[in-house]
Amino acid sequence: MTAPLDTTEPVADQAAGSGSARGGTLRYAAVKLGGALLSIAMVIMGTFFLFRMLPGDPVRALAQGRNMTPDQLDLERRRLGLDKPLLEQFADFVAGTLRLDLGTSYEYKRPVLDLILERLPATILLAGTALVVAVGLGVWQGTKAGWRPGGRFDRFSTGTSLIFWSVPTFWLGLLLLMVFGSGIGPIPGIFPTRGIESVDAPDGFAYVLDVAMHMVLPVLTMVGVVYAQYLLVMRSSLLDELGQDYITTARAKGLRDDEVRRRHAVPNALLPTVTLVFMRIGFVVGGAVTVEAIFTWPGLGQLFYRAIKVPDFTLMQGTFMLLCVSVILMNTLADVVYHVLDPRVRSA
Amino acid sequence: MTTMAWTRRRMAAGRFWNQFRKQRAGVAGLTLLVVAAVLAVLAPVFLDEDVTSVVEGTGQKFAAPGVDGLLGTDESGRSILELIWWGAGTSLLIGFLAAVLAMVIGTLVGIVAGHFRGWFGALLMRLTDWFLVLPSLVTALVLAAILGGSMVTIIVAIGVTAWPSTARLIRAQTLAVEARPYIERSKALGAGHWHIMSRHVLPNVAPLLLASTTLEVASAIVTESTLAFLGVSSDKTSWGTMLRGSYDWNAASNGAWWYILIPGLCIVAVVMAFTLVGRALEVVLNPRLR
Amino acid sequence: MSLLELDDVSVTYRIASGEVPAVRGVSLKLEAGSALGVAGESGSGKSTLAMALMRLLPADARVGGRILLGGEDVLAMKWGRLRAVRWAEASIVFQGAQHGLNPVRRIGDQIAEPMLVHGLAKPDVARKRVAELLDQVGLPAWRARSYPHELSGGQRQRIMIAMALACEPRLIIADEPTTALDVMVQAQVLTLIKDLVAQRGISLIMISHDLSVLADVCGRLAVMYAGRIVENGPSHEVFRDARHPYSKALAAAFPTVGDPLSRMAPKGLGGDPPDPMHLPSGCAFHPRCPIKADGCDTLDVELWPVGERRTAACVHVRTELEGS
Amino acid sequence: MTETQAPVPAAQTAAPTLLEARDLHVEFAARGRRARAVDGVNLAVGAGEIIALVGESGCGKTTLARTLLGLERPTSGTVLYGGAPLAYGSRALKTYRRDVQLVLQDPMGSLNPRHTVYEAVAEGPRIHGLPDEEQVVAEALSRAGLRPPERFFLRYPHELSGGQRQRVVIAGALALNPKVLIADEPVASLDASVRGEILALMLRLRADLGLSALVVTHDLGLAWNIADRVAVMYLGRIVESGPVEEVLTAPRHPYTQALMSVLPESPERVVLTGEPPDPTRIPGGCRFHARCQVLASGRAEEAGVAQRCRTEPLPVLPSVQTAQAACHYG
Amino acid sequence: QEPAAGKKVVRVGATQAMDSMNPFLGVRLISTSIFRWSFGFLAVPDSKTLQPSPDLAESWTSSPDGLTWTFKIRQTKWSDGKPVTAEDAAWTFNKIMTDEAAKTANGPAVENFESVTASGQDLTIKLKAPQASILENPIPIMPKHVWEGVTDLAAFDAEKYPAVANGPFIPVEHKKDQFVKLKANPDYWRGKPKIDELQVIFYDNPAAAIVGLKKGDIDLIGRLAPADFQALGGDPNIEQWNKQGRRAAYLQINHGATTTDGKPVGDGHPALKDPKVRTALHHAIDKAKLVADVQNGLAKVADGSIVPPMYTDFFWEAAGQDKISYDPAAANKILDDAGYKKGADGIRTTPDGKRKLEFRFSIHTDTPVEEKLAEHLTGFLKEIGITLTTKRLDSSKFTEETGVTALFDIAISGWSVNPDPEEVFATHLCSRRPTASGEGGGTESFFCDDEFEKLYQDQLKELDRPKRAELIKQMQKELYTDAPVIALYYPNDLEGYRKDRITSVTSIPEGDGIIYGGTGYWPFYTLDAKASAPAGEAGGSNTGLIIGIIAGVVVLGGVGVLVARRRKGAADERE
Ligand SMILES: Nc1ncnc2c1ncn2[C@@H]1O[C@H](COP(=O)(O)OP(=O)(O)OP(=O)(O)O)[C@@H](O)[C@H]1O
Ligand SMILES: Nc1ncnc2c1ncn2[C@@H]1O[C@H](COP(=O)(O)OP(=O)(O)OP(=O)(O)O)[C@@H](O)[C@H]1O
Ligand SMILES: [Mg+2]
Ligand SMILES: [Mg+2]
Repeated sequence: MTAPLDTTEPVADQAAGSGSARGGTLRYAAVKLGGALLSIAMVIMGTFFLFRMLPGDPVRALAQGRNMTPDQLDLERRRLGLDKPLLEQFADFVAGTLRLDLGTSYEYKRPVLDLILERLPATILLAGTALVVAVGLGVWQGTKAGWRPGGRFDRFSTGTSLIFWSVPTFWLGLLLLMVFGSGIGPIPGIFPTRGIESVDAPDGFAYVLDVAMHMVLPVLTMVGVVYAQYLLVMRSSLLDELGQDYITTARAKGLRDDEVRRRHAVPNALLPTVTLVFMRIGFVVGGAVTVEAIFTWPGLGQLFYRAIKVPDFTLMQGTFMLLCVSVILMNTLADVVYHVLDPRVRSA
Repeated sequence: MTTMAWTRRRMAAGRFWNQFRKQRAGVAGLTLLVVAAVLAVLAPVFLDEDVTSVVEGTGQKFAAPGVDGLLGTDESGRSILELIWWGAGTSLLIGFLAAVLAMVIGTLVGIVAGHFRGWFGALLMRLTDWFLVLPSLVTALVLAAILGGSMVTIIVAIGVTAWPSTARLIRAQTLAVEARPYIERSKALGAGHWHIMSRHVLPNVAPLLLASTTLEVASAIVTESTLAFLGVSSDKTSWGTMLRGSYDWNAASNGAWWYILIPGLCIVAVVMAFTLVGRALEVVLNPRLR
Repeated sequence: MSLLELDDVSVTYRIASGEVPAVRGVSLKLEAGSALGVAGESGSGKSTLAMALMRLLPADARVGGRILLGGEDVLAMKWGRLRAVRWAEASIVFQGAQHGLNPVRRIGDQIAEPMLVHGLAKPDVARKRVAELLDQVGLPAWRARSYPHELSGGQRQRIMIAMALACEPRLIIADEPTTALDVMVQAQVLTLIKDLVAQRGISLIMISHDLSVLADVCGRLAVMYAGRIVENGPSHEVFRDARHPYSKALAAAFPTVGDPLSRMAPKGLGGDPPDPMHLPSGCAFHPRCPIKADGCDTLDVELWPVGERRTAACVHVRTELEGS
Repeated sequence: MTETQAPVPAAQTAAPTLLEARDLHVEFAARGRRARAVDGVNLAVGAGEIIALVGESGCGKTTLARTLLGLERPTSGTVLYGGAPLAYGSRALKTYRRDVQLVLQDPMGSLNPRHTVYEAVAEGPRIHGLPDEEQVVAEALSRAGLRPPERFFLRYPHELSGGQRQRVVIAGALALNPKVLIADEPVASLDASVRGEILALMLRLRADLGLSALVVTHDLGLAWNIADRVAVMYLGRIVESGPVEEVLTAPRHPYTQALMSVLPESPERVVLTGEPPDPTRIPGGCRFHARCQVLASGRAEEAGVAQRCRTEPLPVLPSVQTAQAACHYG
Repeated sequence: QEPAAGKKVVRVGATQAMDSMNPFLGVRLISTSIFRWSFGFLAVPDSKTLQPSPDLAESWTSSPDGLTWTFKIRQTKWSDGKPVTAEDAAWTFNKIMTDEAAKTANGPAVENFESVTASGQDLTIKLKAPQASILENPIPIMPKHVWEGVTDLAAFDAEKYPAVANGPFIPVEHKKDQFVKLKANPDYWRGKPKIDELQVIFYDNPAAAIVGLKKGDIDLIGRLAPADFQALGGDPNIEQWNKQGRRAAYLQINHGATTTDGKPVGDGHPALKDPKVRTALHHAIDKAKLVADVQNGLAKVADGSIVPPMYTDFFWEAAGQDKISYDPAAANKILDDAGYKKGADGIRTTPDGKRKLEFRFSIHTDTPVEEKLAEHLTGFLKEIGITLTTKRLDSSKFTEETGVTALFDIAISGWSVNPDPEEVFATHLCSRRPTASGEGGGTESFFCDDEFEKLYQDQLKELDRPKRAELIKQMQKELYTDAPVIALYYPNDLEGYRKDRITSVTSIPEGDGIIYGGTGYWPFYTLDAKASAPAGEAGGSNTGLIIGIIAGVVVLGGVGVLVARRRKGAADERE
């Protein structure tokens, strides 16, 4: 060979390269977390002022139409710190929030945080299951649809998902409840219509089955509404990937079609879908509010729904804040996960 | 010269239409939309507000289709058909106005944030990101609950929670457009900010905007009905408030399936139509998806 | 028997607005161990031809004629056989190396993949072979762990070449391996390809629109215009003394620095490239031809021999032929 | 790194200097580092002169061109137009940009796909509020060789061939009646066959309108084809410059020699080691020394300059017409 | 899913969830009901007459001036075995009198207490002023020994099970937002209830609750909306319980709101100050249509005032000349005569021509019945040339605007009346109007009428029940004719239960009374039900079977899909 190519590649560079990639992720995560904290700060601030814009006197809201003496009102007002100047109230609010003291619910007369923590597991169970099922279904169908765009399966699955996508969540929930909960015609109403478990819930495995039965309808409702977007994203990102030259390279290498799909197209197409899963957590949360209200699911959504009905403003405020914060954190996680998964972004 | 330009524009529109026509689903959606919109606009010609009046309601309560009016009646004996027809305007209007509101805010913020790359753009983007992560239904619910239920509030609540995704999209597009060499060329010709934003960026994002607005209308209509279900609705009869009524008056247990199914199916159909049109537009306007 | 023989190969894309005849009746021969350059304007069908050789065209393309690789018709092969032939017997380096590599998989895995797929090596052997291949294209072995985006364009192009060599095929097709590369890097890659051909006896089809580059690497040159070969012959002869006016124009586009003739006198070819859906009648080149004769717009040109082992598709050639 | 500037001999320009870069530096922040994209450049474009700026990818050619247009602000140094330093106020820039125009590499990208040819060409006159827009546009188009212009008015870029698009871009620049044209790789993305046409157009414009031009390219053949003078750039600095005939027939700088050697007609190819240079890490001494084939082959050692090559920085070349190179060896 | 075999379990559906298990805090109907089932009160309404009868207080005496009451507390036991003494009652009342947090649920009930003392089983309550309704005291008596250790009552959730109680049922489990389980108290002083277990199951979604009742997930559900009630029709296993209710629905009219010092407040429409306009309004309302449309006929048209007919003692109805019946023509005539002329648009203006008769109608957000009412009223008033626009307010805002700031013209109102109607009359006293500083006193009408005040004071002192009833009827007449409120109808008590499970139930009052949500524990104490079937026959195994089948289908389907995909694998090639 006449030209020695690259034989003197600096080894130090390699170390620096991989080192900086790892450090890069950490730094990236730190930056993102910083951004998230800023967003959370904005949520806290926004919440405070949003709920201060409320019509009416919060104390009277607390009284809820019951008769209270002026003394009682005064006392409540002092207890809630509403007699202080706005700025001081804000400072108290921030300090309280940072101490995780979200105030006391008007309705339940208990710390909002306790109420939230009690109901968090149920929501995580419901939304988590729904998310997993929806993602699984969406990705599977999206992959099949995108692999043969315009084919029978594509038209069928895209069409179906779009129909579900257009259905208001509550409507779907109510229909499911009517059809599979109470039973119509030959369809027996085998599924429970409310709650997370039976009153006389058995123990052990039977308990798990009992909860599973209770989850069927709410999960179906949530899945029906959200899976379309995973399908569509998976489909289009697969289409994108299929247009890439590396797919042709893979085929030129003599890979079978299913190998091309499994080893190249799908993993790459999954990346944007994965991000979307986290990004759209907010959507799932919105769905949870409706679904939990319909199926009396003892979760955060139900709590929030009830808070709105009452209206119980501290509870609304606390739940709203928590929902926002969790969505923000999920988004941050999405950014970081994407960063870890995709080597391109990792070192950019 | 100008007539020529018009001819050209018409031809371009024709080309666009020819491409759109090939999207069968999109055409189906568009047909449905046109029919729905025409019916909604014509509603006041054939009906008047009295169809929503419970005092005038003459029919039997929860009459099955065929007995009293074509599609049955509701809990006050009002004709579902007439209510649907009358309420179409409200539903479409809320969906449309909310989407337009979202689009206007989103476009403004998106273009400005994409154009001014400095701290100002960064700040705007932070704000957008912040709004973007807020769970929109929850936020809309809180907003509507705080502002009180009227048509304007509902529109504002939906619009204000829906703009960030548009802003994101538009900003990304703006950045892409601004990275194109013709922007550099324009600058080299002496163009200022306004010129670049209005003559280059806006026209280039416009098609995308059209598609995304269409999709936005769809989701706004769904959101309106969901808000109505969760208890915040405008004071006008819309499909969402009808569904709410069917829920409140337990149409299901009373066997009045028409009261639940018909408004729901109308929503699904119109939303689906918007979605199909939006997707078709996307495909036509964004060849990458073809 | 030649390694590769194309017999009246044509490719037509069917698109919404009609049919695009991208390749129209190309016949070629490639002897084992030799290098063929294919030149031509953008859109003249070079890449299409290359892809057709390995049946990699999209479903909407129709291929006609015969493509014999080692005597076997590629177009008639069963899927299993085709997969076995791909890469093991003929590999391809695509136009635009940036996208030819999977962006989220490590280079080493991608180079090893064809060996594993064709069952030519066990994973550990393959890993060793990857190091060898990287060395051959002048990259250190640790690069196997890099991701494509961590490499420069030139390095990626070399990775593609290493990959093409992985299964030791008899034929390598290189589609514009140097376009979009910087002058200096281009030189590196060309040197590499030249050495490989010279030292290993691998047959090469190299595609480019730069005649000078092809003349440097390949023994023979085929010039395409509007889906047809318009001139074919030993590369230096074609480059120095092109017989078809289009080849001439291509050759002249790259001036010889230091040649006073081309100083302050850029030479170009006027007119627009042909639209493959509405090809001009007769000789497709006639609207741009500086030496257009009567009848060029009706006469169907074909490749006429010009001297030894050379052909060109121009009436003037035929006239000369008839004259002599 | 302290660099001394060589005493600038009075520029013996044949034509008066129109546009000049004086000790220009442009830096970018790139991944936490500073990239010195342009690192001390003196260059003068005389009236009616065509200068080719050549160099490999990433050496700072485009940055220099953009800085000359005021699209990028220099970190230090000045751009002078007609002897006066360039002002960066938006109004001043606007006036300046009537006189100095830019033509970009990728004609498809430089045209807004939603604007017709007419709108594309009329954009400049509109921004500057020129009268008789239609006439100006028609004239510019026909000067750029798109005749009859009316036939092209209402076409969209995608309906044109690459060569025609580049002509439209050039027409857009011409519509403002500029004095200087800066062309950044004007033919790189064009088919070999149309390349000559565009280059011929540039020569014709110089002849007809007396236009000066700075043509950025990595193609030495292009310089030979149309330029009066050539400046070879390496890693943000001009390392050799002078009349085309002198520089390209007898290159003095090893880098220029290497560039020349990769031309197909050159007997022996010098392939430089290493990857393209990185403007965030400019080596000390002669900035080319790490890749210098003269140093690598030991000839510099023989000449006894090897040590200087590695440690002693070279002065920035002045903007003169005569041939000059920045090399310890030559 | 099914309760253990052989036990009598009754499951009650509720469309509310517990706000708090702490009786000092919980105010929702469901909460107070559960407290009524688990704790003793001084007295309970008799199941037949609704007159106070002994509960935890075996007997009582009052001093002649009516200011000192002595109760003898029954000798019985808390569920943890400790004896119940007057100390418990005294502690409970004193706690509420002294601790602000303890006032949350029942503060007003002790407002009139001067002091409460105990000695042995004797409880002495001294009042500030005579109060006939003291025997209706709504405060459950709590076990002192359990509760005195609680320092911060406001933050105490009382979620300790089994709870220490002494009522017929003892709470043994509470899953938040899901259910409350109560076991029969074997040591209850009246004797153990007939059923073994009472479960309260919460539903957010009334439709789901109806489905639940039809499916047999629950056995009884009360407080049904008319539509939900009607949905139960036709099911042979379900008894539809449709009886007179304890509620009155009425309109509150801003007839010139004032504060306690007599200064006008708010922005009520001036025309409403005119009693003629109010009467005209009354004439214009077709109450029968409201009953038919809004309540689906399941209510009684109100020709009286705020006491529903269920309370036969106190109920008053207008008759003869006094009776204002639906007569739009009469209404129009009254208005025409009074000079409220119709404009070109058909809308009347005040006699001075300054203002149109355009009234606002304030209702609560998200209440379908009120929404429907509003729609009707708008239609009715249109007939007499009055425009009505609906204004929706959340409950806190509503209370503020209709009870303090008086920013309303007409507002919806309603009240669930206790066997002793004193409190509902108190809401129309002068003293209940807001103070000058804008603090609310809980008025339901801004009413302030000397005659009414006098009658009220008289009935307070009148311990003779028939005489007191007469006074109370007069007060109703006062309200009827002056029309600061216009009663619309008395909604029926609508409930449903499964006949196949619940074998007997006694309502309160017996016969045509209320089951769920009535005062006192009678219905649930007397409830009898079928024992649940032995295990294995129904429920559990059934569910198991279904799950098994589903699982089988899913697995089979999965395998099928896999096989199909494998098969297709080979064909999955393409150009
Ligand atoms: N998938 C396709 N569908 C339809 N037409 C196509 C397709 N691919 C290529 N073509 C058309 O076929 C003709 C030949 O294209 P091809 O890519 O082979 O040209 P090329 O000579 O490789 O050009 P270049 O030098 O630009 O790479 C062109 O007119 C092109 O537009
Ligand atoms: N905006 C910028 N921010 C950071 N770095 C930049 C920027 N623009 C250019 N650079 C860097 O400056 C150096 C010179 O870039 P420039 O585009 O001027 O090179 P060039 O000679 O035009 O190269 P090419 O031939 O590839 O166009 C490169 O290393 C580039 O990465
Ligand atoms: Mg090609
Ligand atoms: Mg450049």
